[in-house]
Amino acid sequence: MPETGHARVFPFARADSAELSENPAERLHLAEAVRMAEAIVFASADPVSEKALADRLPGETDVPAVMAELQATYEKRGVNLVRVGDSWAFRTASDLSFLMNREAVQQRKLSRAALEVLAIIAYHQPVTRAEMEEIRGVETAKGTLDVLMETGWVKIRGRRKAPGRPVTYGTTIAFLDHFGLEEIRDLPGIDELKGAGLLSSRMPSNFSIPQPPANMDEFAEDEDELTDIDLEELGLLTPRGGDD
Amino acid sequence: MPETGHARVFPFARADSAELSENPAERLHLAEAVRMAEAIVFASADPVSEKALADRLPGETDVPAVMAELQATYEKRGVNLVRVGDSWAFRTASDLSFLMNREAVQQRKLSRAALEVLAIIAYHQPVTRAEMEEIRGVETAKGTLDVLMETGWVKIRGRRKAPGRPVTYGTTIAFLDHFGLEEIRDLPGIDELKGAGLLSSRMPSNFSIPQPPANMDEFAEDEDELTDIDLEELGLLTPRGGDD
Amino acid sequence: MKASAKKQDRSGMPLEALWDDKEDRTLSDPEMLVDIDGFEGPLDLLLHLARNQKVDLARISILKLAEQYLEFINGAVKLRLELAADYLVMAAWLAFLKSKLLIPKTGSDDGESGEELAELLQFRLKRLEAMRDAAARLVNRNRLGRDIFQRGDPEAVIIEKQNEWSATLYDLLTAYASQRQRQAISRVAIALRSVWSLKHARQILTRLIGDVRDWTALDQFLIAFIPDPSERATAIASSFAASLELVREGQLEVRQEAAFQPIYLRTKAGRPELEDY
Repeated sequence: MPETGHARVFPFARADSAELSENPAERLHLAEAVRMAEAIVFASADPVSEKALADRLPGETDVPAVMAELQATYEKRGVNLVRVGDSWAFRTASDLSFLMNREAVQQRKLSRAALEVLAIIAYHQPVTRAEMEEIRGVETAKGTLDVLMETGWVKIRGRRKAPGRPVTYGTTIAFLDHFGLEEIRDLPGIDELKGAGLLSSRMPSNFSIPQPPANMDEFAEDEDELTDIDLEELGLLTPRGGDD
Repeated sequence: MPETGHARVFPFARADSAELSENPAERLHLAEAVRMAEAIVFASADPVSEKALADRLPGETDVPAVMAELQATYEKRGVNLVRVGDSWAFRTASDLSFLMNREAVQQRKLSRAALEVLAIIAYHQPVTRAEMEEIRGVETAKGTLDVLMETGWVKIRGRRKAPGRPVTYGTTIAFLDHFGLEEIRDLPGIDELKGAGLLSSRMPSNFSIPQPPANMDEFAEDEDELTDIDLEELGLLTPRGGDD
Repeated sequence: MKASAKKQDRSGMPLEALWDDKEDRTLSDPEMLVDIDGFEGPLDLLLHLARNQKVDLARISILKLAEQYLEFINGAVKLRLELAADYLVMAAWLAFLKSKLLIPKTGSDDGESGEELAELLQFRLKRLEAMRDAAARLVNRNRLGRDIFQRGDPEAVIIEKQNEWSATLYDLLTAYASQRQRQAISRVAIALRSVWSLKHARQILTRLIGDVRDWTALDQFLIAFIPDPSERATAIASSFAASLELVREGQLEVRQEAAFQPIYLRTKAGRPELEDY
């Protein structure tokens, strides 16, 4: 509709503006007050009372008139100004609430312990549970490893060629994706951790940080690939059953 | 503005909408997409990427056109739609900052060194720690880079393809958002600094101090005497012209 | 740096106030002579001195600046203040630069001319000043949470990534570094005080000035600034050994005109251009 001057796809227009002043100065003042009220309600964590608005808007502002104007302005928009008791708040238009529900997955934070174990797996992979314990000085709870497996950032890689054939853990492609790393070797080394201030510059001289392997998927010399029987035992493969 | 039928205190009007479709069905579709985008971005405190918007808007939506329309619509309001990298966010209008001070949250105070490092990372990214130290002429103290990473403004970007493969640092979307920048190219004065060669790691060959030579008429090594043709080109000599 | 005649707690000051807190100090202020706590290293101190010349950085006299800096350091040394190695290395380099500026260039192959070195220093100062100004402009912008505000009552978290677990690389690295450090602490040995070696001095100098080709002449100045004379002989020996190591790695070139003549060392030219990904 390029024919009118106000051509917009989605007009904010109010039908009735009869009550508005014809005095240009007053109109300008009202327009500024509307902008201010809009910003205040937008930025507030809670609905804003008319009294609170009156306190912050210029002295002689007619708060109810300002809010009525603002409410009418937002009436047909994707967001509406709604009255909650004697207070005001912006809310998604009710017919669009489906947009909000779609992915209302609450993001959860990894626990400190889980982050520590994840970091050890990343730097020391392939690494067994006993080795994690040795590095951390505390036992790793089963639940912690379960959570890490659930994130999809950690996987069981294989088995260590050692008594008891303990399972080895490593990181996945999803891990690289999530943390914005191109390859596992991009994890900062000892000097860089020191330089970034994350590690004390006065660590003992025998302190070292392993250099993660260039290729995450290559098996270490003392590491075995998982067999189908392993996968079954670990519950990573459904039993084939019978003679199939 | 009040002379048309769209009399509103505070017109949202866009002057130009020439590019919009004349097809009523298409217009309706665009109007709905604008409402949806408005609701999605408004609902989020953090910037929403165009990709996330595209995922939520109807299949054939032209997201950039929708956002341009919405941005123009909000241009003069108390709340503006701003672009942050490849994302969009509603933010209170900057001219209303005087009104909003009481909402101000206690900002983390950064040391002078941390601010300097932040500026170096922003203007020189991707930049290694050694390069930052070369620019400042001091070692980076503990509590400088880690504090910056903790603010979420600075991140590890990757590694330099150079001996030692040092880690490189850069800024984040949160940095752009915090300082009200659409993109890194909008950093204040970045073009002038680049032009002056002050963003290069080494002294550019054309960087020189206008040090008056001992003998003003002596030519520098990288300087040639002007020829008559040069003088002509510079308009310092009238053209000799043809066979005169 | 122990030279704290007046210690200020700057952490309590507003950000912006940090940018002009040195403007009120001048060279005539006796406190200035002993208080180098407020400076972020020698380049910062030089920049401050340069500003006191009250002219555009492009027009400062580097010679005068070098003299002022040396005067400052000598004052501190006289007061038996323990100066960080960085300040002494810069002093040595400026003494070297001063001699180059005063004595005309002799051979064609004895490193950069005094003018070239002065230009290099000027470039460094200008670049540092530019970054400082940029930081000031940055903090004075309208900032989110101070001047500009986001939605106070967001209705939904728009999750971009499918993963419901959130963690940043910073979280990960912090977790790793702090636990390794915690575990290592039981075995911590107190780090030895690093010997003031020429190699160390050159590292500092590279940070301050960049690669300088003319090491040999410079080393004499560096040695002069080693605070403890008893350390000088070992410093020379260990530095020569370290230099040979660098030659072996292809980072340095070595040249001697004849037996017992000075040994010239310089950074090998033509290092590859850097590239990122």
